[in-house]
Amino acid sequence: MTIIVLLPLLHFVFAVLCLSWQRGTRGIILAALLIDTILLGVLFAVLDQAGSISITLGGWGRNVGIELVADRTSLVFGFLTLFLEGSILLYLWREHLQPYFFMLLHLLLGAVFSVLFAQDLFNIYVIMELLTLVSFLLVGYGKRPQQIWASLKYLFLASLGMGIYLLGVAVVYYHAGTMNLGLIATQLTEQQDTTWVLLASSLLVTGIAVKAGIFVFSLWLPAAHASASPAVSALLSGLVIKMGVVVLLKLAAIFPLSGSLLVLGSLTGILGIIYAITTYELKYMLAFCTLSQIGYLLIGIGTGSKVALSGTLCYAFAHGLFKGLLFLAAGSAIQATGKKDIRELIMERSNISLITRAALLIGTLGIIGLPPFAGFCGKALLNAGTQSYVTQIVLALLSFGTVVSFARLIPLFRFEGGGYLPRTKSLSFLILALPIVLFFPLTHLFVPAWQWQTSLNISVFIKNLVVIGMGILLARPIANHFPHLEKRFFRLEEAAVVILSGFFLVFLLLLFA
Amino acid sequence: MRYRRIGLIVYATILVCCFCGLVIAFFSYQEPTRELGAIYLSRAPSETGAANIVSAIYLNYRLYDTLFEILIFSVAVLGVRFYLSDYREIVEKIPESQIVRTSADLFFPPIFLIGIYLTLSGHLSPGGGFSGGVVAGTALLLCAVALGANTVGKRFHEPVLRWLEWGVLLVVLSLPLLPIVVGRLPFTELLPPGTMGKVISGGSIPIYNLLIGIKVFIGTWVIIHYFMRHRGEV
Amino acid sequence: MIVLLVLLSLLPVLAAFALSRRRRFTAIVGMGLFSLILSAVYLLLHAPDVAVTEAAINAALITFIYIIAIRKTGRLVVVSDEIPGLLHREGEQISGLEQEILSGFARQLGLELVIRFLPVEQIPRALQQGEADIGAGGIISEIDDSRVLKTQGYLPTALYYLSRQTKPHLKQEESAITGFFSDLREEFQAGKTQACTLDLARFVALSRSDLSPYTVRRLDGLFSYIFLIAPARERLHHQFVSYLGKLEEGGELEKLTRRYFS
Amino acid sequence: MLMIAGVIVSVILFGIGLLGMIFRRDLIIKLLSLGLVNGSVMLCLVSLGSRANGIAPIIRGPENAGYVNPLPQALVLSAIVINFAILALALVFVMLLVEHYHSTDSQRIEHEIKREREL
Repeated sequence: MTIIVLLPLLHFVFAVLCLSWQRGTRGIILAALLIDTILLGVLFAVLDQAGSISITLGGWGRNVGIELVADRTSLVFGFLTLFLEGSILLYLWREHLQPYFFMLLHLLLGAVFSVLFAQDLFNIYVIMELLTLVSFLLVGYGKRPQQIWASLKYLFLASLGMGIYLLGVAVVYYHAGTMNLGLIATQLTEQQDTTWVLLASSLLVTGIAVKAGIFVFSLWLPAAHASASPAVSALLSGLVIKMGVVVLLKLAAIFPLSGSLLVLGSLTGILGIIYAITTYELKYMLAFCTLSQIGYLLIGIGTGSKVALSGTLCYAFAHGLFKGLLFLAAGSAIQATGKKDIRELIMERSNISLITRAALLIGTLGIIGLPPFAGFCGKALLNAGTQSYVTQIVLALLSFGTVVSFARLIPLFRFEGGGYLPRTKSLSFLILALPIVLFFPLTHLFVPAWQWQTSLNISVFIKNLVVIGMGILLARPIANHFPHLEKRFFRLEEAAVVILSGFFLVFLLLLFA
Repeated sequence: MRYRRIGLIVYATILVCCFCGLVIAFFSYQEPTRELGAIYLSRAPSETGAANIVSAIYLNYRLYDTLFEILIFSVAVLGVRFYLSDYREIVEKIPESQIVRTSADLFFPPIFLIGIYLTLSGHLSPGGGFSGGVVAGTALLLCAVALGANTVGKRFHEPVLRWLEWGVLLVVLSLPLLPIVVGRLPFTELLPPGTMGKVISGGSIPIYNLLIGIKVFIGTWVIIHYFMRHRGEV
Repeated sequence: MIVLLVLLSLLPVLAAFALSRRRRFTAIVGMGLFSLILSAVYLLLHAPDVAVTEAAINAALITFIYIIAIRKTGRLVVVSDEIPGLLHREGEQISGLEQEILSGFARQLGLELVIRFLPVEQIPRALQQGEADIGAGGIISEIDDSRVLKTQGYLPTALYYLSRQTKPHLKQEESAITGFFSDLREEFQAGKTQACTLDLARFVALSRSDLSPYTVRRLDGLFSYIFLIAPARERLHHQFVSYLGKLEEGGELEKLTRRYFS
Repeated sequence: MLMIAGVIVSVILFGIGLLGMIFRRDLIIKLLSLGLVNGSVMLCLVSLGSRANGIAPIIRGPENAGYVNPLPQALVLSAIVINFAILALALVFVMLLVEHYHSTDSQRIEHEIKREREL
């Protein structure tokens, strides 16, 4: 049971070591990777038998101490963290970065691991603030003015969000008398008058949504993820954003959020994909795509059936892998050519290494959900988990939009030319590409077999293939005739106003649900 | 353009007012449940031995939160150092008036002592590592204003300061893991609580207070020093 | 109890006051005071630990680093457009009539002169925000902006209206001078500009290029060049006005003018 | 009564901070407003734990009544330090921005960045 304390704390210790023992940075990286693998392996073995384990720190009771809980969700995200960590550290192996950077990286990983096990509302607040600050510093690491502004905007909005979240914690503590999620759930069943849940849950959801990459709330995301360095973008998009989703998962388990999460999910999915279709800057396109893919996860959480929750986990895992791969590959493609625009990248494709383009191709196949790649598994489960037709139509629309926005990359994949790529980077692509290709066998570790039997049938295959085919056919006409979209909301003041409006949206959704 | 701006102003004002009204209206102002607070108040003196219950919660029951908080503080210090280190430096002007120097000489010892007192008596009376460290740092701030930040900075050996800072952080992070060596769960209290109200009591709370105090004192000094040396023109 | 309620009701007033100040310094000190009162409130709410921490961190430390970060040590910040003759770059150096006047003034006050270039229409805004102390660069006395302080005219000038059409007619809104002069000159050379109003210095600088497609009309009225002063710097305004007056009386202004506009 | 006053005042402060964040274009004042937003939530937490005629939660004698709730105070201690870290780091970033754009006006910076991206 000490594992769930060790995983985060050892990373913090490594972080400090990175800074004080500068020559041994690489040794520390390898040691951290090794220890993570071992600990996660042990955790997997333990959870396989026990289902979930919990520990209350200091040996105090659940009410006075801080409880940590590990279950299937934390395991899945833990393995995602491991894959991304390995890949990113290899990607950065040859780059000359200061020990400061690696310290931040380890702090980020430690914070991520502690979110997975957190079970206390205030504890979540503190961890999320650490996560905010570390990713803020990582985005601004290059000290370019655009990065600085993007990260400052991120800090402003994220800590406004956390302020709203803390207000929600205050409301919960005042009415339920505790901050432990499990105890709140028992309080909710005992109390008669639970009107306060409306206010509390809308405050909590608004606060977390700012960090979770939901369209109305996280308007800082495109600039921050697009202007950061490739490795940082991969981490932020693949991992940090998911932590907000993990917290939403935990909240949805006790508060009645399903209806509002469904609406928010459809909203962020569709708006995100519309912006992705009209954006030609590769990294911006990927960032908008992240916003839309969060929609899948929210719809899965909102549906709430067992199959849909498995689908959410599956898709979150898959999205972390392929979005990480796409950002890393896009970063090295942009580095090789010096161009950011998709159209210009296609013109200069002969300068981009073949391996980079292959990685982009695998990431694209993953994200559009071609069977048997990673995206398909998650989509199939989500599809089987939802009963309502509206949700299924929304899901199909999302897939279609994703295909349309990624179809523009197709000319990039022609087999010709090719520049140089360091071997460590190819290896780092491989670490992420391999699980994307072999995703289906991998999912058997955490998705029970009966769920696959209910969700995999011939119609899902056909549906997916039809959507992909239509998307590729219609990509050009749609992209050419799309109207110009308003970009003003992405400015600081407007984004803050939009967050407030989002709060009312959530409130009204909860009120009428 | 102008109408858009006015529209935004009106819309945002209405939103903020509605937000405040909603929060105020939906609070049900019944007598709150004080159960948890009462539990802490009755259990903490015997279990932790600290007279200051806030300290007992902060450094014992909810120590895990505090670790994150210390990390956040360290990240802030680190960030200030990293991002300001190649920011343009300014030539310092040291005030020539004797009054400033005399008052710095006069006030430095008592404020510094207050800081130390707050740090060490955190388990008995209000205070603790964070406030004590910052108060002691503020005493140095007075000196820095009177004598110039670089003059004061020369008295500290920078590498030693850095090692101390990170060494202390390392100790604070690994102390909760120490019980594993003895074969118990992490974060378990190993020291006896002692008699409540005595100087040596409260288990490991005074140790944490001292370590945090040192860490925060150094951190505060680094922040002050860097801000004074690379003064902005915002 | 009553003390507590009074302090509590004081908090929003103080916060609103502090955050609505135009000067950053006042806002920061106001928020420092706010934190001090807040820590008193904490003390009265029986939270001494929180009170001590709040006073040490928010009232003292944050206020201090913010004040340090905004402190301008002995700088006179001028925002200006780049106008040949009045204020322009020559390699690394900045020279011109206004530069001479301003550097003399800065020397008198013992300040370091810092010049930044901004388009004309943004100058009042920069002054109002407290980002700069003085606005310069061929500003006409006709400027209609009540948000900033003005000096007296130091040099008479004239306004010219240039138009591609044969019969120039003047609309009120076309009389404003906007943008960077360098941009304007490029547009003129590319032949993009249809019509615009220019003051004497700009007109002289432009007349080196080909103005033949334009008809030129001199506008009626007496105009002169002035400086703008930030609204928060009333004392500086007073000093600058008297400095200009002294220059004019001593005949130095005339000497300077002759050096640049013979 | 005390608690209600505290909650209402803190929510009003929250609103003032929000307005400051939205309407003041100066980044420094935006930061101060952000500090106010976070600070107001802390006031809310502390006043939730308060009670009339309470005693500070520092045990002096054997009697065990009338102490105010210590838990919110312990939470607020963490929150204050977090707030400090955010404000200090954001200030450093604002200084870096000013070094480049010579302005703390958020809209002007946004405008400049848009122009840079289009180039």
